[in-house]
Amino acid sequence: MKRSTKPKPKTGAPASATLGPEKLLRFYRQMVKIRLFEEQVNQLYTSAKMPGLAHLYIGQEAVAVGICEALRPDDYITSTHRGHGHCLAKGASADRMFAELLGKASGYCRGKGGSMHIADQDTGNLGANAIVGGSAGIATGAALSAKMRRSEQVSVCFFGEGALGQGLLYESMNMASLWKLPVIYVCENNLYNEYTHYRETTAGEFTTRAEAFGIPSESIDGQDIELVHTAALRLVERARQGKGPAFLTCNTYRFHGHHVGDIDRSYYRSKKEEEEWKNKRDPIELLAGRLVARKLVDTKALKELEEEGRREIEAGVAYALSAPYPDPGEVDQHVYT
Amino acid sequence: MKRSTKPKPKTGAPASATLGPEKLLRFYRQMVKIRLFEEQVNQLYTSAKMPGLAHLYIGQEAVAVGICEALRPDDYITSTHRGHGHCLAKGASADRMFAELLGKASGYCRGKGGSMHIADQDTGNLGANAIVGGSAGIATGAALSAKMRRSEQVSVCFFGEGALGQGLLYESMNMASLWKLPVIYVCENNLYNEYTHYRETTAGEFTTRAEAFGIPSESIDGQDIELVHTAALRLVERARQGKGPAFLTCNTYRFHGHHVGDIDRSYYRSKKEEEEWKNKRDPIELLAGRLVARKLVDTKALKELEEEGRREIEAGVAYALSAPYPDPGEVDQHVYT
Amino acid sequence: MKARAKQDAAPVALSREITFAQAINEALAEEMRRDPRVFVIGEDVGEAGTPFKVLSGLIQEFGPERVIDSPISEAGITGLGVGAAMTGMRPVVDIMFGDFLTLTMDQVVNQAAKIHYMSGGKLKVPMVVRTTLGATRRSAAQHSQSLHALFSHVPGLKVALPSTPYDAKGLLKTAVRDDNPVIFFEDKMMYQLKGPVPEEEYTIPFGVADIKRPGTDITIVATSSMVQVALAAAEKLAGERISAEIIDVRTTAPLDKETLIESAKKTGRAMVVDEGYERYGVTAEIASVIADSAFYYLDAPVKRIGAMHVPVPFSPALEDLTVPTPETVVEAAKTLCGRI
Amino acid sequence: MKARAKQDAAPVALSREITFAQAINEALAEEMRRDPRVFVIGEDVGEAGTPFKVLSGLIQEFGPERVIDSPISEAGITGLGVGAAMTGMRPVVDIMFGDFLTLTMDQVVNQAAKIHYMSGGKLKVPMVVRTTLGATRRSAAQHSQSLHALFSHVPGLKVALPSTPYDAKGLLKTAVRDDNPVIFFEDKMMYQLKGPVPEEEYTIPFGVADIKRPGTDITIVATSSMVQVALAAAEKLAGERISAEIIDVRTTAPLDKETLIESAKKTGRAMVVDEGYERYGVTAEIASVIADSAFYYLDAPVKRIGAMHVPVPFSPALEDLTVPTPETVVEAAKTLCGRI
Ligand SMILES: Cc1ncc(C[n+]2csc(CCOP(=O)(O)OP(=O)(O)O)c2C)c(N)n1
Ligand SMILES: Cc1ncc(C[n+]2csc(CCOP(=O)(O)OP(=O)(O)O)c2C)c(N)n1
Ligand SMILES: [Mg+2]
Ligand SMILES: [Mg+2]
Repeated sequence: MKRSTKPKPKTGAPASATLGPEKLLRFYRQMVKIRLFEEQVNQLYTSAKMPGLAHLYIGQEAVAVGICEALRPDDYITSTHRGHGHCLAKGASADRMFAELLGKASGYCRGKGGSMHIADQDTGNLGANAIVGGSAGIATGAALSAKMRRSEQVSVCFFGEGALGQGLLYESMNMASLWKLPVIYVCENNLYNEYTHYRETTAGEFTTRAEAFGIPSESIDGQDIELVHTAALRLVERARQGKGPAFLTCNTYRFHGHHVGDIDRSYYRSKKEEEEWKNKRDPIELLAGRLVARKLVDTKALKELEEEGRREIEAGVAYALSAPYPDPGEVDQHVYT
Repeated sequence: MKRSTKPKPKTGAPASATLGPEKLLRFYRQMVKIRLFEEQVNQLYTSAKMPGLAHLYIGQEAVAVGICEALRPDDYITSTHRGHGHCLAKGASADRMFAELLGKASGYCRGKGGSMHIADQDTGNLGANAIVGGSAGIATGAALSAKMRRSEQVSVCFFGEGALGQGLLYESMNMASLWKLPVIYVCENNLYNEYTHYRETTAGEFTTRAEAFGIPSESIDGQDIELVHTAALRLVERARQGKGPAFLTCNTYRFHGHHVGDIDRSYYRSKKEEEEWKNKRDPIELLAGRLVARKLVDTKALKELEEEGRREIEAGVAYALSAPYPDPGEVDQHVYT
Repeated sequence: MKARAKQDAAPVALSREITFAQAINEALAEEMRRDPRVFVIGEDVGEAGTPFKVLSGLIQEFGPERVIDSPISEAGITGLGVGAAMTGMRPVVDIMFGDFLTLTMDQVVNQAAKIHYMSGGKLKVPMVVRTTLGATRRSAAQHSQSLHALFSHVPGLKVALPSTPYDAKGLLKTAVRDDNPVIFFEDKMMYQLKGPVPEEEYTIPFGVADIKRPGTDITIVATSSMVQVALAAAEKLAGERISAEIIDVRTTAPLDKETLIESAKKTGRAMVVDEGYERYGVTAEIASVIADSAFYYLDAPVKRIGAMHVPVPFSPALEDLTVPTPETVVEAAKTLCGRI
Repeated sequence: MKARAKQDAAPVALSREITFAQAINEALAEEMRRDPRVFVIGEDVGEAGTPFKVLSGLIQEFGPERVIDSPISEAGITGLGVGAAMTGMRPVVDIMFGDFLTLTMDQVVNQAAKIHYMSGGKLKVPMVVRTTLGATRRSAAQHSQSLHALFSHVPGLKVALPSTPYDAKGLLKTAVRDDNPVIFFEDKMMYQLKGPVPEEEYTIPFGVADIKRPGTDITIVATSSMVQVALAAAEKLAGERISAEIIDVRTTAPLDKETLIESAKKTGRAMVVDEGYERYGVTAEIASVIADSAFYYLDAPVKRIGAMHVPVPFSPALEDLTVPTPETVVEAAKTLCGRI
């Protein structure tokens, strides 16, 4: 495919923007909301109120928020089994997400998708995917579509480092590079593919995986939301200008188990490692520390923001718990349009 | 998988060996045999004696011969739809190959495989594969097996540059690198994926595709058999010593069409390009020129070698033409062991 | 080789005859003219117009932006198709040989087929996967399969199998307009088959079987090129005073059960002919549907004829034994009618 | 949720009871001890012993050389398995969820299944792909499918579906010793099911159905956990004086047609229960085989019960409606026996 016309840039913040206090406070609120949402999910699980399992995003909040805050509402994302953070960060509301997680009719997918398939077309979330790497083609196809429609939308493909094992990712990156598609591949390296350290499953260096297809690739601290956001602004803008795809590795950590039921983790990672990340590398604490140090806000105000978030989450879960299940007659609806 | 014991080297010529006259003459004979075999295949096609189609290896002979001459008889190769050259180079005999191409019972696969599936276990050929890239896993698995059995066998995966589009190749290379498997990925870049130039389908640089997995990668002139063979000796030896996989791009050209029926090629490549390769970059002519220049042989002797080859091919095709078809009762044999 | 009988008279009086390949080409060209969201992606679909030359001329009319030559990445292009379909485009993904569908299964079965349902009806995947089926081309085991049963099994997918140029055009246009993923199988041995196709616009609805030849003694349900085989068989059977009704299901999913069942009830004898593997294949479902609903009307068990349960052999001496032919259909029909 | 009835008495008097998961584990451990060529490869099969903990302890006994933790590369590990199998090893490839088989289809369908045939009987692929099936675990559409029909359709593959710990162990040992590729499906909801398994070595041949409960009024053919569902149904039916014969096919490929047909001839009524999608699924083949060969003995059409034709929904309120249960089987059986 050859492309002649280059869409000219129209929107998007300049990549060099320094992040103002409102923006940072918004990041804080968003990250806290994700954290509280996930803690609530864990509680729903332990109190046997949630069917099935869920994969918590706690510890990785700076990635979803830092990236999604650089996107337009009509930009696309694709997400993963660990997708609640992406979904909230892109603008979905907690109540309908909880409803989905509980299999209720007012959930984003009428209870049919559940945790691993939450999608919200209105906020550009094309869906979580329970096939590791399974959305690489979808995100790239959305970028192809944006380019063909000249809509200047950008597409972000979130995935864990485990997805580097899936051939589809390489097939997709090749085409994204060939056709200069506006897609950003965001690899969240939280060190583990389920219960196996990525070093045992991943040869070579992360950055070279995309460079092999001529795609510029960076690896950054995924716990530092300012860093993540600044990189995202730059890469998104670049993509929007028709300059092609990028690959961004965000180094991060999941504070909880692979899923809510993964309690005994000692055989694959040490308590010490977990503690170090939790104590020294919590993205929310890091930002809070900076906000206070820069005197943009005091701890009391932060506490209030947190309480605000808590109220939203509590209202959301209450809504979901009392929401009705889908009617049995829905079971064979939506198989075909 | 962790490996503790490293097999110690036992066999294989040292990589620095200068290629003696016998070896070069043998190369010549092998390349000529492939050339004549393929010309015969073309003739069988045009005279409607061969069922189906075939993909000729003419022009690429230095790759198969240069590589296979660096292998032990019990080393493995996997091959492609363009596989006659690999098969002959690894030691199969022309008569039973012709028989296979004609669907006869005495063919290597009792006529069941045909051109695109010729396999010869006795010479370590695990089979041509009609799925582009489809043998990447098989070759890598054979290397895993060799390592597990401590057999010091090496496995060579031949494929065209079109196979760089297939995700399986990357999944396989990742594991080969992680587990230091004795496999050499030989990418024969003949410029075209069927009727499309590789530049339109292949982003970035070839060498980086393997380097992304920590696999050493080289790109060489595939028309120069001395170069190919020397590189092969080195990489094969390295693999045999347990030092892991390698990736070798051999830049080459198919002189004929994608398959025997691809006659009108002007819409995808110029006559001029074809002529230049045929006239200036014919691997057989290049070697012949050197042999004569180095006074290792005269043109008359070369002519005799060619005649010898021709007799073998003619006997082979005669054998195959008069060989019987498989009995109808064979049709449902070999579905299961 | 499978017999390629000339097709039966089409529903309306038609003078123009074109090939199956031309019918496909026309359908795509018309849909691409009608709807700018429709585009084609696949290997060698551009200048080459596919190895079967089915898409010749499209790139000249629609340019490389809408006729996209892709790398050899079946999973990748299908995945891109899914993403593009979800976001406002209507991709037609070209998978050269149906055998390569094996590489696309995750994107087709786990993604395309399920996204509408998993999203509670919000997202949709209006994508067509055009591909081929059929043996007897001396292409051996990895280029000869008829894998439509695999897709007919999966909820969320539609599966179309045209048997004539007329049906090919009408069904493909419907496929492109359908908001669901459609797997569209073309028998590569039928591309040169000629038949009447009107100049005027028409579409053929999915889930409506077509009685290609009416009859009274036996119902022969067939798919794709096996419809042609069945028609050839019917001609021979007529010579033996057996009147066979030939029904082309046209789409296995959705399946027009009613037409099949009614015919079987009428004739009291039914056969199903399909080029996919017989075991756990399309013939099993269709035979079961008939055996279930026409049970009290049947004079004999429903007979199934599919491909032999073997990877397709290369040797012509063997390959021709593996697929149904007019002769095998005639034999079976006569046995079913108590004539042997 | 599917009922998990206790399994029927095993053929010999046995005191020891172990779980289905333990039976799988034992089978692999024994085969790995017996034959140094057997090895396991898959995601999280090592220290984690798989997410289902089915392989716990194997890495301790056999080390990381024979219990290989792999990247998340289903196609890749299957491909490596094929290559290793062709060259003297006997790999057991672990595909965590049967849904991910979609990623392995090319290696399984185009390579593993065909290599023996394409090579004229010279090469062989003694590989086992162990995987799971089954819904009702609230895992939604991409972690709940029962895709065994897809593989049963393909010549060159064998497909095993154990329904008890006893069968799981015996069939898996046979699978490992088989020189052909075998797809081995374990219902993940059955892993904790307990049943008698002797200490002594035994294997169970492929292609031999097992009458899990003899009966006289109706034949119920079932697969995998649906055997447990059918047994629970049989118990309830007995209370209504309907004597159901429960037959477990144990392998869909090869299929023991004779046992099914004989039973159907005896009872005159047959049902097939399977957790795969009903349409174009395993029930269609089995029903067709019975309807064909027992035609003149049947008092009613063969009844099929498979999964509902929908991607598996997440919501418990919906998911439970999609799979056969003892209640739905009882209802159908009563209808078939004219009791409703
Ligand atoms: C194709 C596929 N293989 C295996 C799995 C099972 N699985 C679910 S999550 C996971 C690990 C994913 O690791 P990573 O991509 O790093 O994401 P993380 O869980 O760390 O966020 C695996 C193997 C799956 N869902 N899909
Ligand atoms: C998976 C798959 N996709 C498509 C094809 C059809 N096909 C056969 S050969 C070929 C081109 C292969 O190009 P390359 O790998 O460069 O090998 P070459 O023919 O140049 O030797 C294609 C697309 C195939 N056989 N397998
Ligand atoms: Mg991870
Ligand atoms: Mg090439």
